[in-house]
Amino acid sequence: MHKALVIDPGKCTGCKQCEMACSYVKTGEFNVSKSRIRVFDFHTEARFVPYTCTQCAEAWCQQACPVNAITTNADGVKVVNDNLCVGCKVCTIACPFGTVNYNAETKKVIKCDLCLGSPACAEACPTSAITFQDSEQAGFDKMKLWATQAAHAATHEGPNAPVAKG
Amino acid sequence: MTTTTDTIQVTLKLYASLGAHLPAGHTRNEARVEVPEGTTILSLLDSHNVPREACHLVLLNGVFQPPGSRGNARLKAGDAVAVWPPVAGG
Amino acid sequence: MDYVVLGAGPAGVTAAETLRSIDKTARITIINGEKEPQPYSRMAIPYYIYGKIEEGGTYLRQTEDHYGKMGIEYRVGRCGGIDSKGHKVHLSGGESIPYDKLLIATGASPIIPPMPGANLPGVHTCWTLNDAREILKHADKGSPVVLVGAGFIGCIILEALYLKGCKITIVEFAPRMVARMMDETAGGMLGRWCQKKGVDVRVSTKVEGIREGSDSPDAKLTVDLSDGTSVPAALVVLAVGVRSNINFLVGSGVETNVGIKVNEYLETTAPDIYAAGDCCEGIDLSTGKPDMLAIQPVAVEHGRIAAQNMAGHPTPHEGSLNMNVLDTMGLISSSFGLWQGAPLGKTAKLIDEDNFKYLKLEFEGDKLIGAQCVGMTDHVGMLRGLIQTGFHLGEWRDKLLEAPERLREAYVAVSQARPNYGPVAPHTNTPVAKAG
Amino acid sequence: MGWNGKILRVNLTEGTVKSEPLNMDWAQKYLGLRGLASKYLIEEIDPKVDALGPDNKLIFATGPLTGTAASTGGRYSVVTKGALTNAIACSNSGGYFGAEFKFAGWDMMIVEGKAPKPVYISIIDDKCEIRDAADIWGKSVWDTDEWIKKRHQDPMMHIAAIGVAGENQVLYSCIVNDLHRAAGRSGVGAVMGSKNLKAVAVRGTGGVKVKDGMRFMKATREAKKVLQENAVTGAGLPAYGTQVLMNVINEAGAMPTRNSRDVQFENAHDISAEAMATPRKTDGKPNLLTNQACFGCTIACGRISKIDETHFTIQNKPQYMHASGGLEYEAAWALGSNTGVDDLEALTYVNFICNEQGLDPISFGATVSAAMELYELGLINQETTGGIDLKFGSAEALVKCVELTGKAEGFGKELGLGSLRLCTKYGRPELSMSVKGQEFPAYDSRGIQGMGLTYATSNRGACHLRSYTVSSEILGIPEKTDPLTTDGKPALVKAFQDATAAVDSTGLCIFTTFGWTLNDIAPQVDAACTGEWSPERLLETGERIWNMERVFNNKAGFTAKDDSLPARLVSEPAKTGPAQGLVNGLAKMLPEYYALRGWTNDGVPTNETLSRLEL
Repeated sequence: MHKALVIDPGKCTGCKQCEMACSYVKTGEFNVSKSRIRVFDFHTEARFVPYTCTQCAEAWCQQACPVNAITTNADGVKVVNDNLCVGCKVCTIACPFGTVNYNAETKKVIKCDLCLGSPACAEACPTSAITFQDSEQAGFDKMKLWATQAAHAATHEGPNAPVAKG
Repeated sequence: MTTTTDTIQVTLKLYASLGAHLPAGHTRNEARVEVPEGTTILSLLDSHNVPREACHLVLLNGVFQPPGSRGNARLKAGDAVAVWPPVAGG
Repeated sequence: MDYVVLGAGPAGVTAAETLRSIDKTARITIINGEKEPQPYSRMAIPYYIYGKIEEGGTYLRQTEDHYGKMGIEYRVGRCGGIDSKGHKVHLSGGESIPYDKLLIATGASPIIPPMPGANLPGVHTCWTLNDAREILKHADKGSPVVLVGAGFIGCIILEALYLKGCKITIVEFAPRMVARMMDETAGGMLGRWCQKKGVDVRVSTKVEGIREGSDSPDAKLTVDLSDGTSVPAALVVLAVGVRSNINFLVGSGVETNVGIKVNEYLETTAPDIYAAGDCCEGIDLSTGKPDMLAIQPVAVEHGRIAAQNMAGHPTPHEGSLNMNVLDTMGLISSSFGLWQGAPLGKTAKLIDEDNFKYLKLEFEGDKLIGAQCVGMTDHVGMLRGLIQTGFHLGEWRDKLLEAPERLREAYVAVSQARPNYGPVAPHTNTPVAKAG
Repeated sequence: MGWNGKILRVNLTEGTVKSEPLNMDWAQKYLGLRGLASKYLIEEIDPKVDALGPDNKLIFATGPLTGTAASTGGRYSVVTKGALTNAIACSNSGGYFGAEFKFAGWDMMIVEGKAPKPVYISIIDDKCEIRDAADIWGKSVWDTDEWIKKRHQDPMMHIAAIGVAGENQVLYSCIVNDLHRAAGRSGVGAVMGSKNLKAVAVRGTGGVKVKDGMRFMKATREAKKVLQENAVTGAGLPAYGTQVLMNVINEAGAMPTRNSRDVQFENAHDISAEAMATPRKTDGKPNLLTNQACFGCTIACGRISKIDETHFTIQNKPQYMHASGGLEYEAAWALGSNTGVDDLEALTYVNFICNEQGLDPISFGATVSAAMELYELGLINQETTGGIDLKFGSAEALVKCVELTGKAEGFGKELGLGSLRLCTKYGRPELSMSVKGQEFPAYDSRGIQGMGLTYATSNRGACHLRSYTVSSEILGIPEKTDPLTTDGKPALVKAFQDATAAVDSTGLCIFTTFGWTLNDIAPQVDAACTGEWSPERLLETGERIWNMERVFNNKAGFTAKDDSLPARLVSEPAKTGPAQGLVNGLAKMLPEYYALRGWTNDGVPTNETLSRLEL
């Protein structure tokens, strides 16, 4: 089973160590604006939510790429191949999670690649709000449960609602 | 021949995460407890299953008791023992 | 089982691959109407023009002998017609190919506006790799180029011509740039941006004709405009729109409208014939109505779904989201869904003319139904996520009306609302999840 | 490396903004934040300058480790001549503002002059502008934060602002960033207000580089592990915050209560960390919701609280019915024990208002406490207070006071002067529990002797954060000393003062020192910064900074006489607890301290000392 980032916002303190670690690994300097993971701060609710790519099994970004620049590696990670990416940005609008971003400096897109096996964000997280574990473990079950709830949350009325048929 | 041991009342105060070891009927983080005369701080804490390694700051009537003396000094009636795990502030 | 796929764009290639992934033994043939060694992507052409990539970089699949390894027969040939009763495809060379199931994914072609001089040498559309090769012959540094049409495709080419160092005049009949993708504010911003970059933008202007000869030494053509001026051109690029490639279907039993008519399983009116991509009218998620959405992600989506249906896995298509992203010489814009808004819906707007930033959100009730965005790229896919899933934004709708820039927070707030756990974003059906 | 090498100079009188290279020689001698900014201040202003006049300067400074992956590496300091103290003032704050400032590409901003009308400064990467603040002058810190983010259409901006207290030049007003983190002490907010500067808003998208990235990551990783495995920084502080001290200090008999008349507060427990975590009777929810980290902090001691919606303080005030910065120990003590108020929800509300209006809760609480004693003594009455029944223990009175003070309305105007000026006005200056005009914090120096010397010699007026000997005397970190004796305290205070000055100048939080020593900090500084940085060099840097601050204060007119404690602490023995019968032994400690410092008997650094420290 592939390993996945399991994020528990309930444990996040908003320290941004994950953003620092990510940006350092990816750019060689500390620059949270270049981080592939972002912590959202809902201060009036006392809640912090780290947010990054979920490495979808059937990735929207990958399918939308016109030149096959996003590939799946042996660990199931969706990786942008810089030598192939032309910078057309179609993946950035195709990813409904908003986790593929365009880097104007390199003119390529960037996304989380789980640091190809040992995610720096999980290692840097002091509270285990971000862990890297077998996706079959507890976290993943909760994710599925949530997905089911979310399906109910999206009402099935109106032209925009996804309709489950067939 | 049976000997009856006289008991005395002391106050046990367990703070922060040690609060979980307070006996039933405590108010705030304090409990009045009956202990046999001659009880030491260590034996008092042991009798309430307070893990020794967690007892970082131990005050007897407000005065710090270094680990070495906790098993020696005998409690007197009315004494207050207050204990914290490692904590700090500022 | 014999599957034949007509057309080797993203829809055709995706369909062929999907068929193979479901049916390991079937014969699969994919036929490219263009004489190219490999299926390629039109999206990549601008990058080829300005030299960011080689021709090979435009190929849809980058691994060597991709089709051979997948057992997909790739061939080149123009389709002359379809015998739907006889289950045969006629190629223009006279050859006939039998099929059990056929996918029409013949795409679209650029419209050549009826104007004098449209067929002169040096006047090109910019649609195929071959067009690109022709354009490269003329688009030298400093060459005057007239770009006719400032729609989505026109703007993509604009970027390439600009980076090549051409001296560009852009002529658009509509009163603003990208009129079918964005509103006046956004179009105006793009126009100003282009002017700032030294591009001569003429909106509400028509090309009256193109003639040979020019006063300018570096131009061989002259473009006469409706504003009474004439512009010299070494190259004229026509980008006024595209239409579906469906002419060859006359009499085939495959009914067409603007594009091929399909049902929710992407079946045409003829038995065992399916259609996908730019040549057909799939359902627009936002309206629930058939429409031709000529964009890459839709082509891919169609290709997968059509293939699943062809292979015996009934998979309804609930609709595709219309969306576009555009890089106009460094100014990036995007639009999603019903960006024009709904009659009774509310609108949130962020306008920063000085910094070329614009964000407009269209709501119906507390759901996002459309959006436009200029000068902002971070997490922009969240717009799609919100529209696609139809999440109820609740109180966040009002917060967004006040401060649309809080979009990302809103997205995370509603998509990660509960339980307080897990990296789960909105529930979205990937094409595969739609199966069965 | 570590430093960006760039400072911003903003002249509000002229309306000009300039970029200057950072003086790297100074950076090598004074690091950043407190040390480096003090150096600039001292070089640029006359020590006798009017703190609230246009010739005073206000410096926002980060350090070489600000905006790096070092744990707690998000600090910034505000350095100026203090409005409350007229001494050198350095107020240090966490949150996210400091790191964002660094990401914008700057190390420091020097604000000069006075704007002709209210303005705020926006810094968006290398673009800095002085902008009109007419629409936010008069608004709270929270409303200002919201307004600026909306104005710039950027929710990711970080803002440091003054509230109405700073505008009204309340002498202990502070600068609040990220809604509830504050450069709290010495009246830096009043200085900002005197310049007509409402806020500084920053957005930075650049990166911070360090000297040796690999080594730095290794050093910070190891240091973070130390914090994580340390029981105090890894478990105690995140779970209970600084507020865990409420019961500790009370039990140890060192809790200044009712303006230091008592050393124990009978209801301390009701306003303690334990109480904050206990479900309320009214709604079944605890006051404390969660803990929050400042930028980069792997400790996360910050408290996030929500007030009971039925509580009298927030009836019909929905704007306070959400989570925000909760009570830290100093605030809980100043607003609670020190005034005798034991209503946790009321204290939380008052703390919210302090954040919103930009008041230092320590000095505010202590000033109310002094006023309560004046009231009890009959020196002021309801006529003076505008009808407030200013009794010790009255939550209502405390709440009314806070609502008036920032706005400088009614009796609030007098409270805004601070306890020393207030008590002097009513003829009893000795009732002000302050040193150099600044109210002392939550440790009674009769029960913790070292803190007496700490307060008396602190360069910014009474303060616990200049040498937190409580750590040793009560908590046993790094080693236990006896709080009731003066023996060895001068050396302890000096060591803490020097180490703290160094840590305060790196960009790290002093709370790391519950787990770290300079041996943990030096490798991080060394890997990040140009130059070679050993623990010894850090300590020497700290000593240099301390002496430099002292020299400034001496030039500003302070003498050995100002290294003193209020009479109560040195003449009225503690009534209860372990320190019963004791007064503070400052007189014994001070000469020894001067000698250890290499100062004359008058508290003046000798030439020899100055040259040893290259001053």
